[in-house]
Amino acid sequence: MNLYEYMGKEIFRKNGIPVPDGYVIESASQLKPFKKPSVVKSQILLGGRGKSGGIKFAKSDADLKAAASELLGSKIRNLTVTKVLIEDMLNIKKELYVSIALSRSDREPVLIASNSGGVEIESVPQNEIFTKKIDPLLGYSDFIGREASAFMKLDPEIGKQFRSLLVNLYNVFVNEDCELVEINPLVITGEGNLIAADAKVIMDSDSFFRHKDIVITDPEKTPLELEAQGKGYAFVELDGKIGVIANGAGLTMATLDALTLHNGKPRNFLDLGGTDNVDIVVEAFDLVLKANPKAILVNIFGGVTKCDTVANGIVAAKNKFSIKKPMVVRLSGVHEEEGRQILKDNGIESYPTMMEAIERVVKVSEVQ
Amino acid sequence: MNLYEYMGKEIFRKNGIPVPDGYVIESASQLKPFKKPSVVKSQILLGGRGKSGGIKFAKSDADLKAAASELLGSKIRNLTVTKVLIEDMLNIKKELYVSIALSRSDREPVLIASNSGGVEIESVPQNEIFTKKIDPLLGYSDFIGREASAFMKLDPEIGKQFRSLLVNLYNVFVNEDCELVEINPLVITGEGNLIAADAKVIMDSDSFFRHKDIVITDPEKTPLELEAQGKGYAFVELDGKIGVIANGAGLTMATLDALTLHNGKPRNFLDLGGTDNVDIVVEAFDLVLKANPKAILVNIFGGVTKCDTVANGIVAAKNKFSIKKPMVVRLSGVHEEEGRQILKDNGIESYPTMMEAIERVVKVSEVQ
Amino acid sequence: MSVYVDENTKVIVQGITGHQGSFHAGEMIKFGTKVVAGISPGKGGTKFQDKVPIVNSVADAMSFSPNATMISVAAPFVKDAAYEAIDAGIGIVYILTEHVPFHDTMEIVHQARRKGITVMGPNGPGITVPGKCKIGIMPNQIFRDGDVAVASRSGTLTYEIVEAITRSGMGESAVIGLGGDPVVGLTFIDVLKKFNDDPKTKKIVLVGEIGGNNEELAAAYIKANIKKQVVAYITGRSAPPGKRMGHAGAIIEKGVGTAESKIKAFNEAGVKVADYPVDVPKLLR
Amino acid sequence: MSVYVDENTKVIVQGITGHQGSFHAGEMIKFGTKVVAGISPGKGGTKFQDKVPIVNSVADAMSFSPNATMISVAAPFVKDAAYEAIDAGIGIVYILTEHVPFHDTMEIVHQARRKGITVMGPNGPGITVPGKCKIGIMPNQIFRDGDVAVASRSGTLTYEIVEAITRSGMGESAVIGLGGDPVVGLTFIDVLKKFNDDPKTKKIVLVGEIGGNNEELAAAYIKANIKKQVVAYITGRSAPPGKRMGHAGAIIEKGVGTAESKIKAFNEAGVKVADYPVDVPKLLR
Repeated sequence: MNLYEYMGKEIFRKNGIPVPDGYVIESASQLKPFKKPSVVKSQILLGGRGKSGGIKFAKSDADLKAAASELLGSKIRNLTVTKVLIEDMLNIKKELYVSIALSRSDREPVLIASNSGGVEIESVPQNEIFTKKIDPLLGYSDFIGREASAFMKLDPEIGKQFRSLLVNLYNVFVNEDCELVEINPLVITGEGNLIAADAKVIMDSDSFFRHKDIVITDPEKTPLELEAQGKGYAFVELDGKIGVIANGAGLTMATLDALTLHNGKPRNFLDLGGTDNVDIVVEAFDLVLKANPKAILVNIFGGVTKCDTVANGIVAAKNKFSIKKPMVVRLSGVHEEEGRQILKDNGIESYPTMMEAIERVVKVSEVQ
Repeated sequence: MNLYEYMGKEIFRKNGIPVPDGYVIESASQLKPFKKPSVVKSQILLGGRGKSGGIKFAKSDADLKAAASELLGSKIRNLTVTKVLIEDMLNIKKELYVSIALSRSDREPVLIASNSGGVEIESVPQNEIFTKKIDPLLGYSDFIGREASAFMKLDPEIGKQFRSLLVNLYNVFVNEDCELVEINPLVITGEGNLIAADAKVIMDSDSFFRHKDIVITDPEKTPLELEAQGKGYAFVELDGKIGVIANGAGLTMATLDALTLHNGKPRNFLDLGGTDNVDIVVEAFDLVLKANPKAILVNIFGGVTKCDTVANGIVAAKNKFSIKKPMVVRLSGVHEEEGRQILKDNGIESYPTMMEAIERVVKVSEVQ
Repeated sequence: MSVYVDENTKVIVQGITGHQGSFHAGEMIKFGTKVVAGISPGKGGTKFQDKVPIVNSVADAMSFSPNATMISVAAPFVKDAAYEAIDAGIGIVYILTEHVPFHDTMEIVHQARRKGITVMGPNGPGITVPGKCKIGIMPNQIFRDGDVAVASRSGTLTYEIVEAITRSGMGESAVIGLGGDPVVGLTFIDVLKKFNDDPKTKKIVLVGEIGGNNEELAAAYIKANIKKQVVAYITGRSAPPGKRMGHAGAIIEKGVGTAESKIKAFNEAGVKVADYPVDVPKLLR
Repeated sequence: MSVYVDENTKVIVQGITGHQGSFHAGEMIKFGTKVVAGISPGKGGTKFQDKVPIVNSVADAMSFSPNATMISVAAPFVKDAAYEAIDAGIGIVYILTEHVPFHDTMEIVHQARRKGITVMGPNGPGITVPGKCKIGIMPNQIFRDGDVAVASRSGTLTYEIVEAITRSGMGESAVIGLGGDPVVGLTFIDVLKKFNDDPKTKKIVLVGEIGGNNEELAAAYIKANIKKQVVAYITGRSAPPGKRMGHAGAIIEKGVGTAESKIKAFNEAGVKVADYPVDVPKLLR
C-alpha cells in the first residue's frame, strides 16, 4: 500500500531520518501563521506533482493562504487534493536519489542510489546509478554505504550523514515491512545537512497484522473497493461495462483478458477466492451490482469452490437483488452438472467453457 | 564478566522477564519496612549460596533486620558480602531450569532447559535436559520453545509463558552480548506464574564499547587486577611468589605451567601484549611489584615486541622503583643480542632460553 | 525420481487439524499421496482420519522420515513453521498459506537456499505428479498421466489449463504452482531445469502473469538450454498499469514486467504464446 | 596449493594505513607475500610504500583478483569489514584484530560458512607457508622450509615452538594460528584435514590450551583419520579453575576443557604431549 508523503515522513521522523519541519492540513482554516518561506505540497499519489502544479511556494502569509486554498479541493490528473503538507523551504545545494526496494527476482532488498536526484530515476543513465543487493539474513552493513558514498563521490561529512541515514532507511524498510522506501530528492542543503525532501513508502498490506498501531485507509482505493476490502474480497473497479465474478486471481485476470480480446470491456475484477459458501457469492453480486454493469459474467472453475454452491448463490442473489440485467455463467469442474441444472431450473443461462461464456456476455452487453 | 544476581535481574526486568519485586542494600540502615515474607540474598558470585548460609528468610521485620545485619559484612567461602538483595518470597510450586549459553565448538548459542530446576544442572540426568542450537543468523524462533515445552511437558498456560520468556531471554543474550544467561530456578508459582528466582548473566567484556551505559566493575577482580585492567593489561593475581611478565597470553600461560612443573609458584599472570614501548614495560613492573613477589621472571619472545625495548624498560623500571629483588630475564627473537647486552651492562642476568630462566628463577626465589 | 516428488515421497502436514489443512490432507490421501504424519501442537498422540498420526512438532515427526511438508498455518505463523521444517532438514517445504508478509518469505527463501531446501509457494497450489504424488490443493480429478509438464504462477487458471490439456487427450507429467506472491521460492528457471531433466516430460507449458521478470528470464533460459517444446500463456494483458512498484521497481527489473514484454521475450525464444487458456493444447504439437 | 595459501596467493589488507596494518603489511611484503592492494576508505588513489595501490573499498580492490584478505581494523568495525570481504567473495578472511565481541564473530563465521569462505582468527597470528606466503604477524625470521605443520591457538607461544623446531634442524611446511578468542573461524579438525592432504607435510604439531573442546575433538579425529605423526603441547595446566563459563558451559562441552582432559584425549589417540614448548622437537621423531 502506497503511503502519502506526509505519512512516509512521519515514519522517517520516528526513525531518525531528517525531514523538513512541517504540518498537514485538510482546510485552509488549519493554516498556522506564516513564519518562514514554505512549500505547499498536494498530498496525492502521483509522480511529477510539481510539473502538474501540485506544489506551490509561499514567501508570505498571503502566498501561503492563496496556495493552500488553491490546492485544497483542486483536481490533479483526476485526483482530488484533500490534504496539503506545509513545510519549511529548504536551501537546496544539491539533490540526490536513494531508495531501498524489493527485487522480486532476487528475493532480496536492493539499495539504489544516485548523485542525480530530483528527476525520475528511470531517466538517469545506468552508469550514474549505484545498485547493491542486501542479504535479508544479514541486513544492512556499513560497507554498503561506503561503497555507495564512494560511487556518488560524496564529500566525507555528507557521506557520514548519508551512511547514518541508510542505517535508518533500512530499518524502516524492514521494520515497516516495505516494498519500497524512496527519497527523491534527498537534499544537501546550503548548511551542509542531508534532508529527505520527499518520501515514497509502499508497505506490504499482508504485514498489517503486525502494524496494528497503523490505521490506514488505502488512499488509492475507491469507496467501493474499500467496501470490498472490508468484506475480504480482492476487488478492483475498471472502466468497462461487464461485471465479472470469477474464482482465483489468475483465472479472474484471464477472464478480463479474454473479454478484452473479444472487445468486451470489464467493469471490475472480483476474485471469489477458494471458499465454498453461498453467502460469499451473494455478497459478491452485491458489490458488482453497486458498480452498475450492463451485464454480469460469472466464470467458475470448481475445485474447493463447488459449482452447485456457486449456482445456489447466483440464484439467491438473483432473487434477493431482483436482478434483471443479463447474466452469463460458466461452470466447470467439481459438481458442474448439478450446478448447471440448478441454473437451468432458474432460467439462468450457463456454459461449460470459458470461451462460450465470454462470447455470449460480450454479445448481450452490446445490446444493453 | 560475571554479573551479580541483582544486576542480572535488573536486565531481565528491562527485557520483560518476570522477576520477584525487590531491592538491593549495602547497609542494614537502607532496609525498608517489612511488608511480606521476604528472602535476603547475599550478592556474591558463587553457586550454592543457600547451602553456604548466604540466603536467609524473613517472616517478620525483626527477621529481616537480623538477616540483613548478619549477612552484610560476613564472609562466605572467602568472599565478603557487601550487598544483599531483599525480595518477596515466592510461592514455589515447581522449579525449572533454563539457560542460553555460547557453545564454543559450534560457534552458536545453545538453549538448555529442564523440568528439573533448583539443583546444579550438571547433576540432572542427560535425558532430562533439552538442548537446541540456535542459528545466530536467524535467531530464536517459536518452534524451539514449542519443542522445549513439549520435552518438559509444560502445561499449555505455563508453556505459553515459557515461550514468551524465551523470546526475551534470547534478546538479552544477543543485545547484552552474553556468554551465558541462566535462570535456575525458574519458578512456577502457586498462582500459575513463571518467575525468574535467580539470574546468572555473563557478559562479553570485549563488547563493552557498545554498552557504554553500563558502568560495571568486575566483581570478581581484585583491586590490583582492576588497576591493571584500567591500564590495559591482562593481569591475574595468583597465590605463589614469583612475579611473571611475559608477552602473549599463550607464552605467559606456558611460563606459569613451566614454573609450576619446576615447583615454582607464580604470583601473577601478566601479558605485555604486542607493543613495543618502554613505558608499557615500566608500568608492568609497577603492577607486579605491588603484588610483592619474592623474585621476578621476565620471559620475552621478541617479535612485534623487540628485545632491546624490553631491556630498556627493565633497566628503567629497576632504576625508577629501586628494585632489589632478584630478576631473571629471558630474551629471545628480534633484537635479542642488543637486549641482552643492555641488561648485562646494567647488572641484570639474562638467558636465551625459557628453560634456563625458569630453572634460575625458581632457584633464586627459594633462597629469598 | 519424477519432478521433485514421486510415489516414495513421504509428506507431513503442518497444521493438519486446521480447516484448510485437514481438507487438503484428506484430498491428498485420496489422490494416493503418502501422508505420514500431521503436526498440531498440543494434539500429539491423536490421529487424523483414524490413520495418520498427529504429533506436536516437526522434530517429533522425523521418526516417519518425511521428505516434504505442506504448511497450512495462519500467515503470522508461517515463518516459524517454515524455519521449523528447514531446521529439521525436510527437503521440500510447500507453503499453502496466502497473505504471508513477503519480508518473512524473503528470509525463509534465503535460509532454505543456505540449507539446500526447496520452497514452493507461498500462496500457490502446490505440486502434482499424476499417479504418484500430490502435495497441495489442486483438484484431484483434472489430471491424466502424460508427458506435458506445467508450471504456473496462478492457481485456478492452472486447473483450467490442465483440464484443457487432459480433455484434449494429452496428459501431464508434472504440474507445479510457483505461487502468486511477490516473493516465492521457485522461479520458472528452477522448474525448467527439473522439467528438462525429467525423461518423462516431452512438452512444457508455462503460465505466467504480469509483474516481475520471471518470464523474461525464463525465455532467455529456454532459448539457451531447452530443446523440449515450450508453450506459454500470460495473463494480465488487459490489466491497467495501476499498481506498480514505484520508480525503483522499474530500475531493478529494467523496464520489464508488462504482458507485452513477456510475450515478446517468449516469442523471441521460439515459445508460442496462447491468446486464451483453452488454446494451450492446440499449440502443443 | 600448499596449506590454504601458496606463492600465487594475492593478499589485500583492510586497514593498511593503520598502525598495525601498515607494519605487518610491510613485513609480509619483506617475507615475499604478494600484497596486491590495501583498503583505507577515503585514501583511495594513494600508495603504500610507494608500490601497493590503496583503494577505498574491497569492491574496488577486486580488480586485483585477491584470494585472501587481512583485516586489521578496530574491533567495533571488524564485523562490517568481514562482511565486506565475504560479500566480495574473497576466499580467505584473516582477522588480526583482538577484542572482537564474540557475538560478531559468531555471525561472521556463520555467514562465511554459508558462502564457502575460510575465516582465520580473530586474535590469531595468521598463516605462514615458508618460502611462499605469510599472512599475519608471525616474525619472518623464525621459519625454515620443512615438513612439520603447526597449528596453534596461541601467538607468541607458537613462535617459541616454531623457533625450537627450526633450531633443532627441522623446518615447517605450514604454521597456522587459529586465534585465541572464545569463537574463531577454524578448528583443529579443519586444519588437520588440510595438513593431511598436503603432500609436503610429514609431521604435525598442535598447540592447544585449556577451555572448549577443540583438542578433544581433534584427538578423536586424529585417531580415526590421521596417519602422519602428531605431537601436541597444551598450555594452561597450572591455571586456577577461576574463570569458567558457568554451569551451562559444562553441559555443552560435557565436562571437558581442562588440561588433563585434553592431554588424556591426545594420549589415547597416540599423540605425544610435550611438557615444555622446547620439548616439542624432541618428540618429533
